Amino acid sequence: MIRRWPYVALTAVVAVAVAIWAIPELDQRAFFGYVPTNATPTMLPSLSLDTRVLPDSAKVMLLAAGVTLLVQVYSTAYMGKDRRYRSYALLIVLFLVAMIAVVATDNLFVLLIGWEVMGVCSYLLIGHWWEQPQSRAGAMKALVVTRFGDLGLLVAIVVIGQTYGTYSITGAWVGAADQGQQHGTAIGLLVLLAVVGKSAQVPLQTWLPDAMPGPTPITALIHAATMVAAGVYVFARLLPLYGNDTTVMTALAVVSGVTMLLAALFALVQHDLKRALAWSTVSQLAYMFAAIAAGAADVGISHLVSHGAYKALLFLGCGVVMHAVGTSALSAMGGLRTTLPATFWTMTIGFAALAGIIPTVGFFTKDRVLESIHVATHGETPLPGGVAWALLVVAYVTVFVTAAYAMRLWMLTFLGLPSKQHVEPPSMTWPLVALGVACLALSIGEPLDLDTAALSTLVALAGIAFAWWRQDADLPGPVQRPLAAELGLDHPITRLIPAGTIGVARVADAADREGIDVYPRGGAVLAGLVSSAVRALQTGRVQVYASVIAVGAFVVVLVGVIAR
Amino acid sequence: MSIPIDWATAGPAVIVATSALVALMVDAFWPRRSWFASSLPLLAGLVGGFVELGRTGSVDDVSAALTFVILAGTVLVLVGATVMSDEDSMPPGELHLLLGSAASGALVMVAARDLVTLIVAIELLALPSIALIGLRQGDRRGIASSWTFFLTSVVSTAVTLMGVALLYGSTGTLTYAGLSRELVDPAVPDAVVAVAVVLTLVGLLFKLGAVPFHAWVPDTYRGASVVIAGFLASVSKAGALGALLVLLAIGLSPVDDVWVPVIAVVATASMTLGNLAALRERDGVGMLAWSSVAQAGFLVAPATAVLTAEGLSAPLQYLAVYALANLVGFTALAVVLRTRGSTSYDTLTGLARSEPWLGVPLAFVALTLAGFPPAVIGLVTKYVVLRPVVDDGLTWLAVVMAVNVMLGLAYYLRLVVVLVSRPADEPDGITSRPAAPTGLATAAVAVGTAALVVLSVLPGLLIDHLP
Amino acid sequence: MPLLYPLLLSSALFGIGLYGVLARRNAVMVLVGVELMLNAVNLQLVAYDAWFAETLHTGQVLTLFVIALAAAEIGLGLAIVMAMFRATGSIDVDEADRA
Amino acid sequence: MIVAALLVLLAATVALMAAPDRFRGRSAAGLGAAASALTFVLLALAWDGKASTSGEVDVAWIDVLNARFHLGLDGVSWPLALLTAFLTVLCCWWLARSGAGPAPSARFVALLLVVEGSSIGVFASLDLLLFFVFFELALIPMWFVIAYWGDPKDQAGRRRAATRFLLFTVTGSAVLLVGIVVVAIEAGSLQIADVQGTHSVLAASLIAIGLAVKVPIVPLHTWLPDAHGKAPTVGSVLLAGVFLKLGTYGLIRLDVQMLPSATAEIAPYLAAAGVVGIIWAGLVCLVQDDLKRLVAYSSIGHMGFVVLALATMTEAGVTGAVFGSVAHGLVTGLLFFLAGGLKDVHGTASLTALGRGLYERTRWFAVALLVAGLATMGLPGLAGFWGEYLSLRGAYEEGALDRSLAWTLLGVATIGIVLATAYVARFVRMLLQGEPTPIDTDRDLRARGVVVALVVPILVLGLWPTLLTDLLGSGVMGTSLLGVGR
Repeated sequence: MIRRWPYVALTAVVAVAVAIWAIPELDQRAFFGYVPTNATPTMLPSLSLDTRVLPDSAKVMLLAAGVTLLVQVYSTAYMGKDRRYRSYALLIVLFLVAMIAVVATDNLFVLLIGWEVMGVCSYLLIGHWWEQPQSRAGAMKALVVTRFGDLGLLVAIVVIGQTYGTYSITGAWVGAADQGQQHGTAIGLLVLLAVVGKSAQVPLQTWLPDAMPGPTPITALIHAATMVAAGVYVFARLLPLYGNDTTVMTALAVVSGVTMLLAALFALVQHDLKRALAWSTVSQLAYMFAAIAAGAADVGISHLVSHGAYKALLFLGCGVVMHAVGTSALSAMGGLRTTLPATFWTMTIGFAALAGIIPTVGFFTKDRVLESIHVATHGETPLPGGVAWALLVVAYVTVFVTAAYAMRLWMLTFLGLPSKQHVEPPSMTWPLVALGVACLALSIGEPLDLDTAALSTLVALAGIAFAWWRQDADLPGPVQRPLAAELGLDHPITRLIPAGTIGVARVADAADREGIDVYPRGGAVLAGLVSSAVRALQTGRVQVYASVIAVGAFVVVLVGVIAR
Repeated sequence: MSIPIDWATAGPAVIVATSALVALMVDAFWPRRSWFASSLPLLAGLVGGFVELGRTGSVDDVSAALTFVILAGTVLVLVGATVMSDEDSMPPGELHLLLGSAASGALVMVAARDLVTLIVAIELLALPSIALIGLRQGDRRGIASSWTFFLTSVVSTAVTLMGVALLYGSTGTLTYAGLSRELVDPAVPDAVVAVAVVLTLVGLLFKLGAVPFHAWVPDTYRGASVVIAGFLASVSKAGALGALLVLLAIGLSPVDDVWVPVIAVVATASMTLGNLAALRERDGVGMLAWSSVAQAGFLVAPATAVLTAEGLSAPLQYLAVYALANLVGFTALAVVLRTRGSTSYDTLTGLARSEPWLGVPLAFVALTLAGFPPAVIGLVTKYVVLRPVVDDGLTWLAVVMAVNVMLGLAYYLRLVVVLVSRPADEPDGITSRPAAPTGLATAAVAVGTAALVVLSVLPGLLIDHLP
Repeated sequence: MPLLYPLLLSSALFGIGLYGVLARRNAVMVLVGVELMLNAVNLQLVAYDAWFAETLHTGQVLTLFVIALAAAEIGLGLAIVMAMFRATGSIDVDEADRA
Repeated sequence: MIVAALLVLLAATVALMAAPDRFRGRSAAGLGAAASALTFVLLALAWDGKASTSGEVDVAWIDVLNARFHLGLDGVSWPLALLTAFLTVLCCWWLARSGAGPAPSARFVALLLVVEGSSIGVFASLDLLLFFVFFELALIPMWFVIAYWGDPKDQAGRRRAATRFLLFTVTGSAVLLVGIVVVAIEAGSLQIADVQGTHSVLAASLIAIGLAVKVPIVPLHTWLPDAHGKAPTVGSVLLAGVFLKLGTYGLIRLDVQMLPSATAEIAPYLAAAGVVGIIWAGLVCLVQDDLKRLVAYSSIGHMGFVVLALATMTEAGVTGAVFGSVAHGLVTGLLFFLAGGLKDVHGTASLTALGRGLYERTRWFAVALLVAGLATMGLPGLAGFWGEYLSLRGAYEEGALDRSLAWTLLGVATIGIVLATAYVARFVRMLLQGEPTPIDTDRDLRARGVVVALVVPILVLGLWPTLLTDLLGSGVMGTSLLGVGR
């Protein structure tokens, strides 16, 4: 039996250290409008351990540390019997460190390192059960797709470094503040590419649902609460470099609008609890981006934190359910209300937060997102008003759909008749309770805009009513089928591009083996032929030799005469 | 009243020729057949040649350097020939006479400053060489080779003579100085001169074994005694190359537009075809024969720039190293032939393991000829011959040379590999082989290899001191 | 007499000689061919010499040398043919090749 | 110091060659490791700061040609020389400890030392002819390493591969020699520092083509996969870790630094060829079955980045080229130790034949392969990243290229990073993951210290790149680098 407490203790130590570091920073001035000083430009790539922790960074750090600690505790039960618990637990710690690096650092390279190390941790943890084919496939897909996105960040850093002559984030802010946002469109779109990959937004959204074969605590931690949300954070962090750029903001608004609605619809039609929650995550991440697009990055971060709490709760609860029933298929569930009471109550809070029901934190933060989009329609932000209006409409529709699928999932999981008895290990329920409390406690002090609140609550209630009306029935076929197939958006990424690439690669390989070698092989054959020809003259017949000399003399004379 | 004789030019040749005659006399009148009794006079003559060279110098530095190479090469051949000293079929007096005569022919060739002398010198080198090849009594292969060399030689000589006659007809003079004066004259008919010049070069290119005048080389080298083949590959070539350089640099300098392309084409063909043919060779002597065809290309290529100082000296530096390496190689093979009865690669397999004093020098020679470290001197001389070619603007020729370095390595390396490989089956007892007087030859191999090694560390010893 | 005549004759001789060397099977006939070639050269040299009428008579000198060389060559050639005959019992050049 | 280092190697080589029976097995490898370690220390001590040429030796050699025995190290060559010595130490260590593959014989170790010494000589040469001599010196020993100690199952194949390697590289170096001759004639000197600034596009092209074979740049690369496929483990390591560096180093020193104006004219072609190589190699890697060939192609891809970097002729680019070379030596060295180790143990490097689930079957191999794979795909935080990053940075700065070309190349090159990710993920998926299929030759890695010794610098350089970039500083494109002290 592997001793598990050292890993929990290690995580706890890191988490406490993060807390001690981050909590005092919560009271600093706001994330934006901060004018840093003392930036030292460097030309050559240099890593520095400088950090720049602002209130929003502190929030995200605390979220990451807290969720990680809870997940680690939870995992002692959930993964306790796993043969590879040690590597699993260590990778979680490594992940936390990388996440903190991304959030806290002032150096773009450290940011990139943390960003990629998170990606690798995600890759390794998705593939934790590498005996299963879908784990391997999901892991590889996650790695390749996110790294494709990461190229955007890489090139963005190249451009930033060249434009502002520094790799310090603060330094770049100063530069952008002093000289205006140079190359804002390019940098913004490149960073957008990166976060679209990392946060699984359209069109790179499909890796996240496929990452679900990983251990559920990992899904809760990495693929819901922290890593995927880091995309939002990083985009916000670098916003001073392109925040005024209409193109970037419009692109972001389009991406987030399309993503939030599509993903919510996909979540509505899933027959698998975990996958539905994964789509829900994609949709909620789009909310955060919508807030940033509307010019309210701090609202986006608030929603990030709140979503981190309730989505971690939901996934961990999902883990308990899966632990109990042995599968994540909704058809196998139902009636768990009585057999898993703690899970039922905490997850109810979680679903309420997801659906945006007062007084959960989800309600408040989502309302602020809606409100900020509404503000953006006044045309005072870089986002064009028309786009903002469209985004607002989509966001409200998504509220409806979100409430509907949250209700549907809740019903299918917990209502109905109990089938058999299950157990909830205490080390799994405590984290749930802690997160449930957090989902309520974080609401304290949140502002409330009554108009928006009323409207959104109405829409959400409509969604809930819709779900209650449909019960477990599917949507009408023409709607259900394409949505269940996720509109075939995965097809290019899983089929066309890999197949095409492999096809081209086979051609290249064949050309490499048989094609390019033509010149050396041809040369060798030619050399062999000439060699035979020259040696064929050596018959030993003297008069042939003398003839060669005579003819040769004639030839060289020709050469001489022609040359003259 | 005295006849003015330029002893600086004629001295070494006269001394060597005289000593060759003495060697014959000694052999004729010595009571018992004695190899060494007849070789010593020739050796003394060669040493005398060195002394004379040191005392008076030669016509110019180039001829002096060539004289040195020829004398030194002949000494090595003389020492190497001792491997045959117990063979009854090889008459020592005749051997030494012919060797000395041929050497003096080569000496005259490099000192010649008019075509009449050159023609005589060519024949003085050629006729004894023919006899040397067929000297071993009752050796049918030797006679066949001798016949091959004879016939090809006389044809090429006749062609050269035709060229000389035409040159004489168009210019009225046969001295190099006169030619260089007359050929500038616009009245001289262009086409005839072109034909004449090229035909004149044929004889020298033939001696060098350059393609397309190479056909005799493989057969003759294989048929002759290995040491004599070494003589043909080094001393004979030294004479021909020297004569070619001097003729081009002095006599034919006004018509370089004729011979530069000819030399370039011949060099290209020699290198390429020689190397390609050598690729399939599985015999030590045969490989060296084809390699000497290819090396002829490397020797003459820089002669395209012979009108520059570097183009004149580069072939000399290459020649010195090439001749030394070849002599070491042929001598070592001669020893192998005596002790093992063959020079095929099968026989040579594992030689560097079983008889390192022969195998390692052979490997080093192969690397020198290939121009590869650790035989740095080979590489440096490759560099040396590339320089004037590039400098002269014939970059394409330089690239051809460079590619031929690659082709050459392919077969030189094969020999090296053969030498160091483990033999398929253990040689069936070296004791059963006839005892042969190989001591001196082996010593010569050792000395020659040592020289190559020293030059590899300090190439300046050679490069800095040749003109 | 125009210079052309001896030159034409010389060319013809050289060609015939070359043919003899390259095509005849009998070694002695081959040697005769060699002799013809050398004498073609001689003829030319003498013709030029007479045409130039120079005092040094370079052409004639070289002619003398060539005659001597030809003699030496033929002597050596015959010796080889003799040796060949002793070794193979034939003076057919192809026999020599196969020796 | 440099001469002392070379003499140490020479002495050890002579000792091993002269008394092959006295040094058998581990004692031969031990002597080799000790000599290389001593060389490493001596070279490390030779450094006296980036402001001057370190350990300079300059004595007359061939006066007529103005060739001098002129050695010295600077920020470009010193790390590469150290890398060479370091990798050779590891190779000898591996020979002693791996317990599979060819037994360490005295001659084998001696040849490795010759390869090491000649490579260090190339890096240290400040004379063109000397450079070339050292450049050629290692070829024949390498031929023997591949042909005699290569794949034990395929005698004809390893011989063929070795000969291909030799003929390709010799052709290249022959062209290089012509280029050197052209330079020497144009500039009238063989001293790199004196020649600097000569404008000869012909020379720059010849040198670039000659070295392109060695690097190798597509389409002159086809010798490399064969050679790696058949070479013994340590042979592959030196071939990839050191030999390829001779090419990139030569391009930096002889083209970019020595003939900057002429190289600028051919830089677009070089850069394009490099990028084509990145993509080409990445694609071919995706469908390779033989792990050693896969790693060989991945090398070509990495070298593509290096070529792109140096072809930009920017400070960032050249720094990146040096960094990429060093990092590639470490990363690909590690990969070849592992791939070769697997081949030594199982007799094959075919992914299908090796089976699946290496995580379970041979954990050390698996984890080390994973780390090496992550490094080879350019994971930030590991050494492989910085070369690629600087290469992209150089391309973004345009340098010797024009903007549209440079940025196109940058974009295409980044695709290569995705391809690298994909092929690494593919071999991880095929080999390390999956339901374990144990086979009876399974045996875990023995020479674990070698792997650790490589992972540590990979990490250190990944997290502390300035360790290396500071050696170069702003002088990397200027004359100060070679001109100091003259």
